[in-house]
Amino acid sequence: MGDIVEHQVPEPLPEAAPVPDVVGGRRQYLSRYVRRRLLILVPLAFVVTVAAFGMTHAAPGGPIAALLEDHPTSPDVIAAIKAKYKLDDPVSVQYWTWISGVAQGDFGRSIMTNDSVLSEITRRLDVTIPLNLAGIAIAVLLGIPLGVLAALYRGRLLDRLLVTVSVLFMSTPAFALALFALYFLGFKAGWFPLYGPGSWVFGRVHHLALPALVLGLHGMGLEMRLTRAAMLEQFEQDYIAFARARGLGSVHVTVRYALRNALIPVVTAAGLLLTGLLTGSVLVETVFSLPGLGTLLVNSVIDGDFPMIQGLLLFIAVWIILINIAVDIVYAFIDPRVGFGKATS
Amino acid sequence: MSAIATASPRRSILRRSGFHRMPSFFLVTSWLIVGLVIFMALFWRWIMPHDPNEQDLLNTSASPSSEHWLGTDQLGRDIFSRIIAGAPSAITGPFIVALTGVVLASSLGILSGYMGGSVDMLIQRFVDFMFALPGLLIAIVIVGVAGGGYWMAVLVLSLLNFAGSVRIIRGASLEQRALPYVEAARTLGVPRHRIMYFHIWRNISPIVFASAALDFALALVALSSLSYLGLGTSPGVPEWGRMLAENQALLFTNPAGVMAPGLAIVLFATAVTVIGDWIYDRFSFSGRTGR
Amino acid sequence: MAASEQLLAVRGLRVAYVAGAEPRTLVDGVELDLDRGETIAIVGESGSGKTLTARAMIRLLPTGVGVTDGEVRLDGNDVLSLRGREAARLRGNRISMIFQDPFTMLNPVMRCSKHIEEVLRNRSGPKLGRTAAKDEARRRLAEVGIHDPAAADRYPFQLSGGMRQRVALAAALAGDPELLIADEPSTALDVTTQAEILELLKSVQHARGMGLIMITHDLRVAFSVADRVYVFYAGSLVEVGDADAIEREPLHPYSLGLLLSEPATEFRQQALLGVEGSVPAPDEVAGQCTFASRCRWMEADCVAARPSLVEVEPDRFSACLRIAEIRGEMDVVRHEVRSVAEPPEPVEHAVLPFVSISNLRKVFPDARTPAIADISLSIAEGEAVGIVGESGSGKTTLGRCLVGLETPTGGSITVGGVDASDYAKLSGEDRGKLRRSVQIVFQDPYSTLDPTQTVGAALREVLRVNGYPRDRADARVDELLARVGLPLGYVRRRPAALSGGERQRVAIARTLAVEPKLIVCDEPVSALDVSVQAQILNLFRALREEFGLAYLFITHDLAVVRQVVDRVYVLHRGLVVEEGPVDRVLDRPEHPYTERLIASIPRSAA
Amino acid sequence: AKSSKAGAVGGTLTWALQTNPASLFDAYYFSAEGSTFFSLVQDHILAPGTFGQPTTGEGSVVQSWKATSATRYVYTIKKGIKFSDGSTLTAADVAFSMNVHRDPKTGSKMGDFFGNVASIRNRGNQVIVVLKKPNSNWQFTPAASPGLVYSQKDYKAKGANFGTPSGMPIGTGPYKFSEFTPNSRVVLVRNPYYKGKKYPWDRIVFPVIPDEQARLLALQSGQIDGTFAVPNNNIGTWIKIPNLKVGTYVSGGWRGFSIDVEDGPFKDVHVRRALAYSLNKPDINEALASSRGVVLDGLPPLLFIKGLLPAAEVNAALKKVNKYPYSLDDAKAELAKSAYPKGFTTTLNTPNGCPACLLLSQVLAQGASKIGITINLNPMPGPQRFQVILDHKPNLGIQVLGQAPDSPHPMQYLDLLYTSAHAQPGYENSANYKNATVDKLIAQGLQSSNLKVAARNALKVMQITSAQVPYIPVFMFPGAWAVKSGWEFKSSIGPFYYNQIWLKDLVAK
Ligand SMILES: Nc1ncnc2c1ncn2[C@@H]1O[C@H](COP(=O)(O)OP(=O)(O)OP(=O)(O)O)[C@@H](O)[C@H]1O
Ligand SMILES: Nc1ncnc2c1ncn2[C@@H]1O[C@H](COP(=O)(O)OP(=O)(O)OP(=O)(O)O)[C@@H](O)[C@H]1O
Ligand SMILES: [Mg+2]
Ligand SMILES: [Mg+2]
Repeated sequence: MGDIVEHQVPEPLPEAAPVPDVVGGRRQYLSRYVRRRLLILVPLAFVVTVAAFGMTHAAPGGPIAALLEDHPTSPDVIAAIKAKYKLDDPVSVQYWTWISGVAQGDFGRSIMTNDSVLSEITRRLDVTIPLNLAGIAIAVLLGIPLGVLAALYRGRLLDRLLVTVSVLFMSTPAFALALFALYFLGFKAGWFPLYGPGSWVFGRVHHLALPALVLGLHGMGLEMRLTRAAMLEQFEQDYIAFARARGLGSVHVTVRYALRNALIPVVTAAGLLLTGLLTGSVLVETVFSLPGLGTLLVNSVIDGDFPMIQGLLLFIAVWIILINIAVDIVYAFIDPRVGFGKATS
Repeated sequence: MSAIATASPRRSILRRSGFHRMPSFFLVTSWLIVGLVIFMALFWRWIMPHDPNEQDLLNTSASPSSEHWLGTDQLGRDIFSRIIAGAPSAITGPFIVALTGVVLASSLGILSGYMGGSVDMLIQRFVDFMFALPGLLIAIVIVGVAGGGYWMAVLVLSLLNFAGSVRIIRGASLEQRALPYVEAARTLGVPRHRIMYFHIWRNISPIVFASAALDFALALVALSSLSYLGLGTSPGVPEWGRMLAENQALLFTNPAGVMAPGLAIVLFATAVTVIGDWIYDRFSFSGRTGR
Repeated sequence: MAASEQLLAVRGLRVAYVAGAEPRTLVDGVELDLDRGETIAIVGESGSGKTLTARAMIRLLPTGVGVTDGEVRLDGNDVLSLRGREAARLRGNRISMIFQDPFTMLNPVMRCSKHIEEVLRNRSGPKLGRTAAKDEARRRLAEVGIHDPAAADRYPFQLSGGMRQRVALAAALAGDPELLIADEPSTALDVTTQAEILELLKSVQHARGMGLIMITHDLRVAFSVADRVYVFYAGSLVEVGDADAIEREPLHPYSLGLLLSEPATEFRQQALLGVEGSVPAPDEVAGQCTFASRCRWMEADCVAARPSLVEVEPDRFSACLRIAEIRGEMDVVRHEVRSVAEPPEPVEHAVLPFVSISNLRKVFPDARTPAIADISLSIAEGEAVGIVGESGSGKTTLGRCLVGLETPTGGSITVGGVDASDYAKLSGEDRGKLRRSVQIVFQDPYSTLDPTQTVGAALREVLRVNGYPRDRADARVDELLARVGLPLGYVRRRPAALSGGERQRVAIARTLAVEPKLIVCDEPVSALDVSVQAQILNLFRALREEFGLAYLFITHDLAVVRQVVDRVYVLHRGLVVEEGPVDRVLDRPEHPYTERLIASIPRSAA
Repeated sequence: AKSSKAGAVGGTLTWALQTNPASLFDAYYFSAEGSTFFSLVQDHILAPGTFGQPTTGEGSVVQSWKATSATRYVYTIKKGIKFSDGSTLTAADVAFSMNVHRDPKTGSKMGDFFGNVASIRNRGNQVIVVLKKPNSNWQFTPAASPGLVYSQKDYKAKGANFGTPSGMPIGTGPYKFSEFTPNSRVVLVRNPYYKGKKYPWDRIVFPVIPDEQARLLALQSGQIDGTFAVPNNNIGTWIKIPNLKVGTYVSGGWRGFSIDVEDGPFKDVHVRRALAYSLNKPDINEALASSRGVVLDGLPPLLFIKGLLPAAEVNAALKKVNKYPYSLDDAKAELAKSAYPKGFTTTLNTPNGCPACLLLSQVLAQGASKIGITINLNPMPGPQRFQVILDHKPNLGIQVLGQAPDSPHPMQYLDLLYTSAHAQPGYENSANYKNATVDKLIAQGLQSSNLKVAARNALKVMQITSAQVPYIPVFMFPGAWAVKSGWEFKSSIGPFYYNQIWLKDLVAK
């Protein structure tokens, strides 16, 4: 082994312009990039809030009717409520009051619950965040291996089966999947509790397991399809063949070469998935009676609780953008080429 | 010369090739499902056994029988007929969403990919922005707050759900733009709009259609989700999503009545997606990966 | 290691595509022998089955492709019957392979040295520790001439093509194989780097006493590297023999054609001899001589049965039935064609050249160095000007600036009195005028046409947008097709139904449709088979004669440039380092860079 | 979480809610469902009996009360009642508990209960309420939802957070709040200072389970012990399901339609009658409520009258009420008499989130379609639909209504729906019905301290309006409860159970 016979080696010509080392350039690139993406937040917040404001105020109904909930009323009562929530001010004034509050971290108070919007939102994060994270974890942990498997068995029965199953999960409305799981796994099998978020760590894990599974399966389809497509693309690559030609084992080639490179698009998709799951969790939370952001949003929408709707929309938009930024940063870590003219988007 | 074939490679070839010769069960089934739904959408008036709106208040939540193949719902209406009568709305809304998606996403995506520069920047930022707005979520908010039901939902989904397609189409257009045939067209004086919306469009159209098929399926699912929250079609309209939501109450008395609309949605959406994939594989001129 | 011991024997190898509805034969009846320490070359045009043959030997056929017959023995052991894991053990340790494209061969997200370390750690025997593997990897990199320790820690995208090919070679050799298959290892590289890599391969092979199979489409490369040459055509072997013997006298009409199509480096040929037609699919020519359809000596016998390889002379095999009869004729043809043409007459320069470029500069955004630093040149009407230089020297950029596909950063371009420095700023009329006087033909024939458009539609579109009367368009399309030597029936064909050469002809017809005065030809033949390349070069010559066209002919192939142009500019890092009549520059280079370019043209070892 | 132990006496009772409690302060969360747990934490000023009659028994903080004049009520507070923090209840707390709803700064949803109140003051251990004008409905108010008694000190201390998870109110009832997780659950534990009867459960959990199926499955599997949230459009199904016990009770609430008598085709009384004939009320009662409801020919439901008048008198009066038994022929005949013999097209706004309203609307639309009237259903968010009613625009036309009683006064629905003064924005006379005689009868009924007068007048109003058909009451929907099998509710549960300590009627085994 390793006995290299001395021989005359033709030296390479000097490199025209060696590409500099990774560290400085990339870091600079990333921070510039993140800053640029963060800048979107300002116009985004403006547009989202103005749109939300315009919509909630232009819409008939609104909080008054919701507040009264069909109970007997009179103009006096209505006037009192309007005064309390300053609903008689011109919309622009209301907006200004609200947005300057937001700038100071005060998102106002919910009309329905009289509680601070911010505390309502933060209170629900300990359901929605674990739910979404668990959902994405399941989607990724199931989707990627299954996608790899499908790609390895390309064109064969297993592949078509897996692809069809993934499409099935994508095509099943989240709420239907949730009801299905609730009925069969929760009720018939009795493995999971049927409602609520549970308390303490174990209870929460137990209660969130089924909804997270539903979310995960719903998202798995996308992740699996993408992984499969990316893996197939990888399998065509020269470097895969070259790795095999060097005698590297098929597991090594599949994991360290194909999967490693396939991860680049797959991670981007995971970011998308988080956005998608947020929507999915609205429905799943409703079915599983979970006090998360989703049920909060649905309730506020039904009640016309617009301080809450505005706060939530702003929160969600910011959340999604931050996720996208985070994904792009992860992306930069798994793709060493980022920052050298290979654009991310 | 000796030509002794060794056994093992042959076996592996057979194993490998076996499936390719088999007609794709899933694809054929998908075409059948889509064909069936289109058939139902066109001829529902003539093929349904009952008036889908005819109520029988004394025979509600009935189990399947020879009279009512899928039983009846809470107002005693024939679920089988309602499934058939639901076909048009299962196609119309998603079709509009997918079509608007195709039109908007390909105009913007190709423009962005081909023109580059500040136009690209602008469209990209716009798409980033749209991405921060999850379509279904916004639809829930808008339809919930402003009302408007099904058509508002269709409108919102149409306008919000194409951002993903723009990115895909932009990427594909970027690839095409760098190809010599596009550059040749430029130097030969072919007008820009023709390069973009004739040459590039035709070459990326499998991608467009595949993503439109996916949009269609996702819109179907999204609209049914809205119906579940009571934000879709008008009550009583035989629409699968709404039926699924309404018929939930039949879970114990007529489970078939709950499953049927759910299955209709799932199978139709799946079939459309499978066909979209097939279009992509079959007609893609260059082998790129889909989403 | 005994030098004469047989290492590899391939017998009756048959490879087919079996995934489709009907199996397609891709390689048919290949026989190969390789001794330890020997170098053989497999030569053939694109699609002739070289790669598949090699991949069958190393058990790496693509999905859907399988060996249907034959055997491969390494050291007497059957390779084809090995199971997955055993086959993997064979690879890397006993046989290894490197591929054509250094830009795609390395894992883009893995540091260079890692490619070597993982093979080192994967070998059977005592496991190497992490640091030991690292040190060993350094030594292996040094073996292939990379001494800079920093390079080992770079990612592939941070290295040049040549460096990457070296890293790949080191990785392929990390398992100390007895046999290395090099699949066109230099084709994607610059001429200068190409020579380096070939040199390196030779020396490594020699030092290790390893068997080497060199796959190439370039006879010159084969002759320069190999002891023995195997000539492939349409999936089967047509000739086998010692390299120098074949170079001296090929014993198959196809080998002859291949040799003759190769433009001469030393002189300008009277006419380039291509082989008419294009390569058929193996199944089309089953049961007959594969070359029969393109062979001028074809007779009924040739298509009656597949002729087998016959030993014509000691150690010389040919699959030509009639070789004994036609040997003399072939000899005549060989000498006839190689006659030297007159040096081109210098083109009269008018007071104002047709194109004049002065102090052109182009810096791409975010680029560290300018693609074009400072280039001035002029082209007279009807003059063919060549641009040569290694990859990245700015050739393409120059051509693209001229046709307005790039906007220069500085300097000026004047075409026929119109300032063409920035097409975007031109009036519609001027732009139209420029479009009709300057056109471009691209390198890649496979994407130069819109795949969705028929040939007729593509040509008609060009005519229409340039205001050609609609009613005469069809006639004009026929005229154009005839001019570039395509049958009229091709109007309804789509690009997918055309061969590479045919596509390039359509692309040329398309430029002719606007009756340009100058065509920028950006490596128009480098993606084509040699036999077809000659046809296209002849077409260029003929068109110039007929229409008085001027060319800006971009190529990295000095042999090609000599055949087509009058004057040549040598580019190096965005600068013109030498300029002059083509024969003068190539025969008596003045600049050291030009000298090096010329020196790196492959020459037979003899 | 410890659902396995649920229901064991001395353990935890798990009782599902359907809607998320917006707040634990009833000024911001005014609903029957909320009252089911408010009433276990806070005593009412007066305790309602089964049919809402005010009493001073368990659940009341009042020793005695009397009306010293038609407009002046005096309540004497019981001694020694303690809040769950140990502080003693005072008359000031009681006065405060009512005044807080009157304070515009509170923005209470229950402000309307106090519209006729001139002042509420406390003196010694007495609270004195002075009305602006006589109104016999007032007597029920301290026993209704706004009668919950809060601690003034507690309210001041918790400030803006009163009612939120960080400001759970205290009360004098048998239990106190121990946890409030919005959208998730409310948890009660025993009030250590409560002196009254002890109920078997140490802890009561109210999980919020909005999804009907989830609630049903949870009940079937024993993860919850019971619920009042049996969807009233689906009682029939629940009754048929094994492993649980479903019972119904008289709710006093009604469902039906209002028809704007000033709007387009609906101005024509024949059109309104035709619509009334086209509705098959008994079948609706069967389909939606397994016939557990009571078909209505007029408002109010007779429940609020029967106890006050002799049966013979009621029956005699009812003979003069126009009834519209289901008959498509009669419906067509009526329509033929109208200006629209061929029918017309109109829109009916249906509030999303009210499945019963949706079903009822579909039945109306289907019946109407058979006589040539096309009714397009226009789904709307519930609040938006309610706003249409409050604003009396843009398209009042037919509206689907459903109301539950706040008091047993015979006039309460009639005042809300028939008074001319209420046929304007801000009020709920969505039929825009105006009739001077009716106005007079209603006013008289409300002002007289004798409820018999109110009952008689109500019957008269029923007779007059039945010919005019401004409203089509369909049925008095049943209330329902569901408990796990083996459990039971005593029959005494009635329309105002939620304002009582309903635990006393729950029989657990
Ligand atoms: N994966 C595959 N599936 C089907 N056909 C294939 C596949 N790979 C190669 N072929 C076909 O096999 C024939 C021989 O291919 P091969 O790659 O061996 O040619 P080659 O001589 O190496 O050509 P080149 O010089 O272009 O590399 C070609 O006609 C090609 O189209
Ligand atoms: N669109 C572009 N953007 C950025 N850099 C470019 C672009 N096109 C070319 N370059 C750079 O400009 C330099 C000159 O490139 P050019 O393509 O002109 O070289 P070339 O001589 O044609 O090389 P080759 O022989 O490889 O075709 C190279 O360093 C290349 O990387
Ligand atoms: Mg090859
Ligand atoms: Mg180039």
